[in-house]
Amino acid sequence: PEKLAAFQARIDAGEKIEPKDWMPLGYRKTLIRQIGQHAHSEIVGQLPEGNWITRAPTLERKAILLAKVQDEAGHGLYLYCAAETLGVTRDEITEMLLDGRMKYSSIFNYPTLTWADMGAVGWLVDGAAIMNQVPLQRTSFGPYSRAMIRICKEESFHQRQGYDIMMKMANGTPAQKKMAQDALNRFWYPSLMMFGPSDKESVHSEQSMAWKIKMNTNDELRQKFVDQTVPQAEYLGLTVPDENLKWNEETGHYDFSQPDWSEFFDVLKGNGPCNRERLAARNKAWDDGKWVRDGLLAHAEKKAARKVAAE
Amino acid sequence: PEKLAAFQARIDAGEKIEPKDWMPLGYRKTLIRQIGQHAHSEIVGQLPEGNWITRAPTLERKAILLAKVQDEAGHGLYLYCAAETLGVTRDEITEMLLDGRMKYSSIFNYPTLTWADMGAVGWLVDGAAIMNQVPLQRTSFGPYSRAMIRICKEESFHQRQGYDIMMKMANGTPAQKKMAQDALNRFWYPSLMMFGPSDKESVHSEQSMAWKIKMNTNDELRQKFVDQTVPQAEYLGLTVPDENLKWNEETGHYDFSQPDWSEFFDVLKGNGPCNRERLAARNKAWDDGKWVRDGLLAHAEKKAARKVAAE
Amino acid sequence: MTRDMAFFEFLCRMGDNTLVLGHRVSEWCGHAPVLEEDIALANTALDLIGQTQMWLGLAGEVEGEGRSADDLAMLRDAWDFRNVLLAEQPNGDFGQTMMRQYLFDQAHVLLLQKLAGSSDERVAGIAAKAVKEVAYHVERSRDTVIGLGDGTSESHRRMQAALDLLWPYAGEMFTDDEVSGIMAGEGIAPEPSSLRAAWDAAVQETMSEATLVIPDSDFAHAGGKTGFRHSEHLGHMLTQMQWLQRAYPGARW
Amino acid sequence: MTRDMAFFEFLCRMGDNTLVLGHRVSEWCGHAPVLEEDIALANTALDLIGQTQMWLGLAGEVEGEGRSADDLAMLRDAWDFRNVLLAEQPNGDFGQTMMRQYLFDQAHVLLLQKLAGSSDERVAGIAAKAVKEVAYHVERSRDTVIGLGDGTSESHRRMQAALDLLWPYAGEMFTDDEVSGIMAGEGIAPEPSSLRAAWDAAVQETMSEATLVIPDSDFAHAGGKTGFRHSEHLGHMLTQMQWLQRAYPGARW
Repeated sequence: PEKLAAFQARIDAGEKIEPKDWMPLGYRKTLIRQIGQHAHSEIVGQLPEGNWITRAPTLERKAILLAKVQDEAGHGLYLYCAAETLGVTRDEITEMLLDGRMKYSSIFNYPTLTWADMGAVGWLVDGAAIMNQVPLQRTSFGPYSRAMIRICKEESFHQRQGYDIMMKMANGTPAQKKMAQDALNRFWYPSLMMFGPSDKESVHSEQSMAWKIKMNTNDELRQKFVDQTVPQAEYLGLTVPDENLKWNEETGHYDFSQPDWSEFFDVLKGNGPCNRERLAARNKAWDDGKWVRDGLLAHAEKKAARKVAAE
Repeated sequence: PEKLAAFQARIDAGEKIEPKDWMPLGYRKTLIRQIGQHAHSEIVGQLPEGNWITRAPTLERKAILLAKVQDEAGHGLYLYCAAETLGVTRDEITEMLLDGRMKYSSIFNYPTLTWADMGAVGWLVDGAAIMNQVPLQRTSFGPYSRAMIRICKEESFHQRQGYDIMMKMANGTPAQKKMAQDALNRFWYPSLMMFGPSDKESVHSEQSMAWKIKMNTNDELRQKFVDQTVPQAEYLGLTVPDENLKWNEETGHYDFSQPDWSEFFDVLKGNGPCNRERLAARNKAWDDGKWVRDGLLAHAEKKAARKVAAE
Repeated sequence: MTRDMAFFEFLCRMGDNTLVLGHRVSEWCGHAPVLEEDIALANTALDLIGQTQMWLGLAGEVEGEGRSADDLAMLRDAWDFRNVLLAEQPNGDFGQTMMRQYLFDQAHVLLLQKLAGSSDERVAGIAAKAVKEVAYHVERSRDTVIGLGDGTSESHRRMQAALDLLWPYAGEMFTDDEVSGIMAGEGIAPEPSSLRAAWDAAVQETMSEATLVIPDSDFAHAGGKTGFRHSEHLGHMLTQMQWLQRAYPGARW
Repeated sequence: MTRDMAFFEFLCRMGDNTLVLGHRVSEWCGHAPVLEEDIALANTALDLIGQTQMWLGLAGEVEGEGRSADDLAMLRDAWDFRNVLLAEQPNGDFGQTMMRQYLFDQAHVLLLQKLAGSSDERVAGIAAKAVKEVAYHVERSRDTVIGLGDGTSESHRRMQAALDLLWPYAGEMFTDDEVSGIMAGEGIAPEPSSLRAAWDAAVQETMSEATLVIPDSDFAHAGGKTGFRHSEHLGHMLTQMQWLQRAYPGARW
């Protein structure tokens, strides 16, 4: 309890906790879960966008999309490294993803159906992700905080690229404009869900906030996202699919409809439109890749042995 | 030797040999090889056309192509049945196809690259096949002869459909006409190869002709095919890719260039453009289907056993 | 929504189901586990494509904007398709293909039996022709599901996996909405929900003969027949299906 | 054949190789055996697509009919593609992909080194930029081929199978023809056959380190770089690659 108090004092003083420092078991576990989920989200998040790489409309768009998906894999890598400093290996948490013990962001269980979805994912999904992640640059755990700083920089670049795609579509042919509107219709509510259920129903929130693992409440961030995104949609000439959406002079915020939380819990349970495909794709990659990992490892060992023998 | 003479006499008299009749071992073996190869050709022949079923340009064309490929599978079935009357099971000769002991027509080792190839395959490949097959309706082995009668009827229908596709293409847009010409360029020589090497180099021919398993020489049939096909190409407004092609008043036939026989032997050896893909596709179908065949067999046995138990 | 708009939607649902499922089945051509299956699958695909010509042909007629069945099949993008998600699911192994086929055929035959008595003569005519074909499809797919479910332990395992996988896609065939309400009101087509009990009974019987267990969940994916949210599979299918018409616009084939 | 026609053909060969191989590599996105490979493959694809923009951009310039790199990539049908057959071969397993990559990279780097001294400045400029990227590609693909060839017995078996499978597609990279003759005559590009010895030596060394045996046959498939006869795989690739441009002609993205 003394240690705990000292630990909390460090956090309150704005100090960073580093991997070799003492930390409470709950802090460590919560961080592993949170960083792991975030890493898995980057990895699974490659799939919905990867789905359009082979159909990108121009060479430049194809290159941009490839670079983006590559960045996401890179983010996964930083985050797995951050998680590893907490004493869990990449293979261990990967297996937890693959057998369903660990989650990834539910947004990636929605399909990408048109090219405009590449815009909507960048604009809305990355936009919501950034909203979640910017405060985490100030999180108490050093490696996580540093990873977030690096990631946020790239993410905001991705978001601008996504918005640029939407802009092209919204100002394009009638079919393109329809595609853009359709993408917004499909991704709006799932994006709102990315901030998690309302604070009243959210578990663990208080402790995580005290530990500066969580920096804002879900509802705060969601409101911020809506306030930021609605004018962007207007600028694009697109309609947010919410009849109740309107500016509230009194609060200085937009009033908006909550997403369908029963859908959210369905998706969490595994019943999202693509849960099965996403996990199947990652499991297949892992299983099919076993001989490669084994082969490269065996070669590295042979090489090391030969080197020792030669010395 | 007496039996042999009597057997030959029956053939010379135009009688049909039936499965239960005595026949020389060589006759049986040659027939199994020939019917088996023919059956395999129908089966493998589904693949190049099957390649375009999912890309057929209209619903009607898709239906026609499906029906055609279905007919080919049906022809395979008749022919396997005819082979079975000679004492070899379908599974046995299928395995000989799959491990390379038995061949199929080399023409199916060429790829189908545009929709016009669906026309060229029907017009040229089926055309050459019919040229080979029509005389075989009079072959000495009863089941084979009867199978050929049925098959020839359907094949000539397919050939007309193929020619109809070519006609549409040749009279279509410039791109379509170019496609048609390109298909003719690629399929002309491989079609000429379908009759086999020149008679001088062809093995077993004499005995097979005496047994009425082979009815005409390769060169006769090839000439007949050229004579029939060249005017059809002219009618389509397409150019046969042979600078030496010209009508010979004296012989009453077209003079034409021989195909590149070294290519023919390359393809026979397994080096055709698609040998590997075709055999791999059939092997995969067979291997992937094992559990299905086993499952259905097990069910049939259970059902039979239950029936016996109930009686 | 006007009657004609609903009628057009309904006809697209019919025709897109047969088009998309027919396409999937045709992917098997030359690759089936046994020759008789190759023939049977090609035959099923052929029937479904034939039915597509009729349904989408009538859809174009009802729409009245001069679109032919081919135009509707080849020139709409994914969002305009109205097939149920079940129809666009990938083939998987042969067991998955036959399970998808049976679940669909069983609903299809029940629907077509009702449609044969439609107040719209054209619908009744198409249904009367199609129901004969589909009665054969369901007989065959049912037999195969039973044979493989009650076959070896491996075939049983695979069929149970196929059923578990596809079950959440079955429910969409029986949901009612504004379109189906208008159709039912006009006597053109029954409410899908009205077919559920007969389907449940038939499927229950088949699965029990097949020694397979129907999953305990009634969760049902949606978004196909309204077009709101297809799966990613449909778009990939269209790149193939529509290639020539897209690459050579206006050409005649 | 005029010089410009040959030049255009040559540039299409360069750009179609990188386009088609880049497309194949990009198919791995999100599916590689290990995260570092996902990143490396995406990086290779990215480089190849970047090179495509330069080669096909110059091709359009040389052709002088106003076609952009995108027009050439997205609006030609299979027969107009000039990539070698090796580039369009399917990915297969990871070993097959890396073997294809190594056989290609090794020839690519030798060619680009020569092209950096091309008599055409624009060609020399593109090559100078690309050769740095490709030097890294070949280093990586070579290491992977060696690592997996000299890894476990399974990885060895798979790599030998990949080499046996792909070997007959290597020879096409070194055949001379009218186009290459004109290019060599103009000092724009070397005769492909002139690169063979260096390639053979490098490949021999790599395979021997990888404990793999080069097949004894010198049979070589042809028809890709002349466009006479591609494989069936290319057409399927184009249905995806060109889908949006075909479905929405004239739209800007």
